[in-house]
Amino acid sequence: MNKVVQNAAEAIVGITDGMTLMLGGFGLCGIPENSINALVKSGVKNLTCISNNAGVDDFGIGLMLQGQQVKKMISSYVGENAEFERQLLSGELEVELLPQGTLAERCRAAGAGIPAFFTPAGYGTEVAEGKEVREFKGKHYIMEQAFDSDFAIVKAWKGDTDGNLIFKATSRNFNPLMAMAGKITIAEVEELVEPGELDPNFIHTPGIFVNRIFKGVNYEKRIEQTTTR
Amino acid sequence: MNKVVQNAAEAIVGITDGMTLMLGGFGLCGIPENSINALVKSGVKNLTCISNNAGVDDFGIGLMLQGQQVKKMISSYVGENAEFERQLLSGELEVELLPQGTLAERCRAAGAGIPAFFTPAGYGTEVAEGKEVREFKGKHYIMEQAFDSDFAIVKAWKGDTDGNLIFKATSRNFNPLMAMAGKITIAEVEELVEPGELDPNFIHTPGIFVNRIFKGVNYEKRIEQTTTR
Amino acid sequence: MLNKEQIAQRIAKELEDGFYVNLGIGIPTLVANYIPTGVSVTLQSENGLLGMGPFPTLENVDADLINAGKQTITTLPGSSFFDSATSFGMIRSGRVDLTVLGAMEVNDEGDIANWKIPGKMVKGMGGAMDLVASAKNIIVAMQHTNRAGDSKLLKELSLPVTGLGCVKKVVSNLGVFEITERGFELKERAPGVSVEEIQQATEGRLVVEGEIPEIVGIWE
Amino acid sequence: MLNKEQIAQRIAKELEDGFYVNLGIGIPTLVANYIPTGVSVTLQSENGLLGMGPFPTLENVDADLINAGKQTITTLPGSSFFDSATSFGMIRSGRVDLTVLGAMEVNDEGDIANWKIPGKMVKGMGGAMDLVASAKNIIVAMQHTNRAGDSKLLKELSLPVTGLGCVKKVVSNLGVFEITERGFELKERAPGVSVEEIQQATEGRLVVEGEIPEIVGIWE
Repeated sequence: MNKVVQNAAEAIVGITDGMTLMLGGFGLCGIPENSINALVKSGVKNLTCISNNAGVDDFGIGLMLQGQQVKKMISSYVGENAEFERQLLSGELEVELLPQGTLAERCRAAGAGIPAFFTPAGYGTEVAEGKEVREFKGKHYIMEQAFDSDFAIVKAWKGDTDGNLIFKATSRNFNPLMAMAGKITIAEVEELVEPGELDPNFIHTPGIFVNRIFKGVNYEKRIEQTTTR
Repeated sequence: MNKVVQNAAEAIVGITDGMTLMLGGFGLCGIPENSINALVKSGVKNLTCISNNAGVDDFGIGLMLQGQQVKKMISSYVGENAEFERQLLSGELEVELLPQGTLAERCRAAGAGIPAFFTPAGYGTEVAEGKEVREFKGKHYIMEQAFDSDFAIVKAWKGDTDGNLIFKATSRNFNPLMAMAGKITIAEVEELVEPGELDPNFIHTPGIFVNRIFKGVNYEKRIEQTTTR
Repeated sequence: MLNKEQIAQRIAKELEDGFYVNLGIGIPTLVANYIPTGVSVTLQSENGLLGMGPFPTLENVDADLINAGKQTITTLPGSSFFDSATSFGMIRSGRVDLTVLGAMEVNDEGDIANWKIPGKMVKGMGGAMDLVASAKNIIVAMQHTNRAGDSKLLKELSLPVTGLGCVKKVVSNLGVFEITERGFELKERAPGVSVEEIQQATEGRLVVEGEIPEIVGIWE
Repeated sequence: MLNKEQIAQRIAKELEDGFYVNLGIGIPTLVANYIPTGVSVTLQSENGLLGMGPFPTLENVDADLINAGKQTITTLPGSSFFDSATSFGMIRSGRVDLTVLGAMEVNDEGDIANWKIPGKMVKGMGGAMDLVASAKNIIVAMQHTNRAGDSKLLKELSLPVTGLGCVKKVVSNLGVFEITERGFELKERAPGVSVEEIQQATEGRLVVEGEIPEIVGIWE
């Protein structure tokens, strides 16, 4: 079975209006740039996007917001995006804000076949509204459920044609968790190699989780805050 | 702060009668041989041991069973150990058998600060007795709780003095999960190196989870079934 | 009647290209020897390996590289190692396409018993309960009757259950059975075994419709 | 009064050898500049790094290596990278010894608000809710009053809460406060700031017992 597709346009085939997508990355670090650009080009609409952040105005998911392709964002932090704030305040965009660890764990749960779990994060806050609260050993927790997404789109450093992935440094972040969680998982990689070229002991995402893989091109890897010594 | 201890005897200081221990390994693969031998020598009694298997009669946790140091085993499979069966049928030993995935996830949950989660494994079986059942999207799940253990004892291939660990091949198994889960985590390693010698991108267990580390000696690495072509 | 190798051979015909497969201990393990040509499958071993290869040569035996049956094995290009939580994450999230298991008993609703004989055998369920609770497609490889000649394809299980309503297909020494709402639907007979013999040996609801062909294309 | 650097400097005195520490954005980040000599701490960045080093030189800037504030950073010997679930696993399971956070408001029961101003600022909580729900030891670094001169150390929060009863200590521009059952216990005054000034600027229950020393040993 061949998992390799030629480019982002081919990878996103089947993503249609109204679907729920997971998109890897933290800030602009480790985002699937090629796939996002292809989604912008495709014009697909009414998406629900699960992603820790919403990009910046002119990069990353921000580009999809510009095209008003996103109906709802599920994120933990969206502070870097003025268009986002405008659409939110005008009511064009729904947003569900979640604790970052809860966001990560709900991805992981989906990929691990765990429908629900308890976490202390958000107890006593707005986040807990409508959620079951339970005490374990004298501490309060809220029940959170696994995410349900149609596609997960991740960016890796290296991948092989069997779908095995390796991430680099902090661009790993949500990527391996989302890779586990999609009904269909798309991985774009900087280097695509043959099976056997990656050390089996150091694979971050085993190929079983990846359905489509392609070699991305022209990575910009924009930096939000270049801080130097 | 120095995490390095000189040997297994020093590593197990503080393990006392009646405690709950997690012991890494699958079968005899990846078990903390040095620490088990030190526990046998120490004569500590009435232990509850969480370990996927119970060793064989004359190796691994089997040695602790010979010394009648174990009050209760929490495992998924104990079929390789005659002394185990004898003690169990005679009532000397308690055993709680759990699905292997549940065992793994209860370790992981402890290390991830998740007090409880739902799993489909064991629904409708003896394993579900006394446990909460809940339906999510038309499927039944049972609630399982994080393990509570005093010490976790794991075996790694390489480790550094900051406690970072790398496991080899299938000797990884339960080790990284238990390493996350112990109130105090002891790691024995085949090679102990200085910080910086392990690639930060390929650490299986970050040092934050490890409290004590030592270079083990004289690994026997007994094989249960040598099968060849 | 099929011998163990033949049961494995018949089950191997269920494999499809691209499948991720978990093979249990015993007859299921033998399935790996009969993967059809042109079909590429990846074997998952729940102790933490995807892409299990053949047994090693003696000089390549590695104590740190075993399968879930504790046998020494090898990897293949494209293999990966992972911890037990990730391994059962794959299983529970339905990424494993086919699971082949042994069983002590199966009933006509697809319930399976294979982990415990009360007062007699206490080995544990290992990964079986996770697999049967989660796998999309479960085939059981088993002898049709026990040593006393009693059917193991039952109306009701006598042994503690491993999982409910999960078995999709049984391949026994007597034939191939799909489990549907109606019970064990006989699909194929082992060569030389009559429908009557199968009826006799099956305690659970058995559905026989039309001509039942003999199993073909194995033990060549 | 303390400036931001001095608040960070005072908090740095709370660091103990071997601590794993998570520093929030803003003043907390500055704490890393004042780690006492002889004290070795490991900085956790919740986006997936343990052992955060200083900012890189310009030629070593790596877009794939940032901290939770999205700043480019470096690693140190002994660093490790991991995914976000593992990162928050560390946090929730209490492996992080000290968390330093900014806050918009804190009340005298240790509740904190720092993620939302309804109708005005919608940025999100990021990792703050996980941190405050889990960390054993949370120190808040903040200005004592807002721009309008109103106290930010309150009886009751006016903003949406981030976490309940979690803040153990506040270091503001005016002093150091331990939060106990009795409220904000004034432990140290900023140099030149009187107890009366602190009382005036604190809306929540303030406990002043005995002579309150000035903060010493900083801004040398």
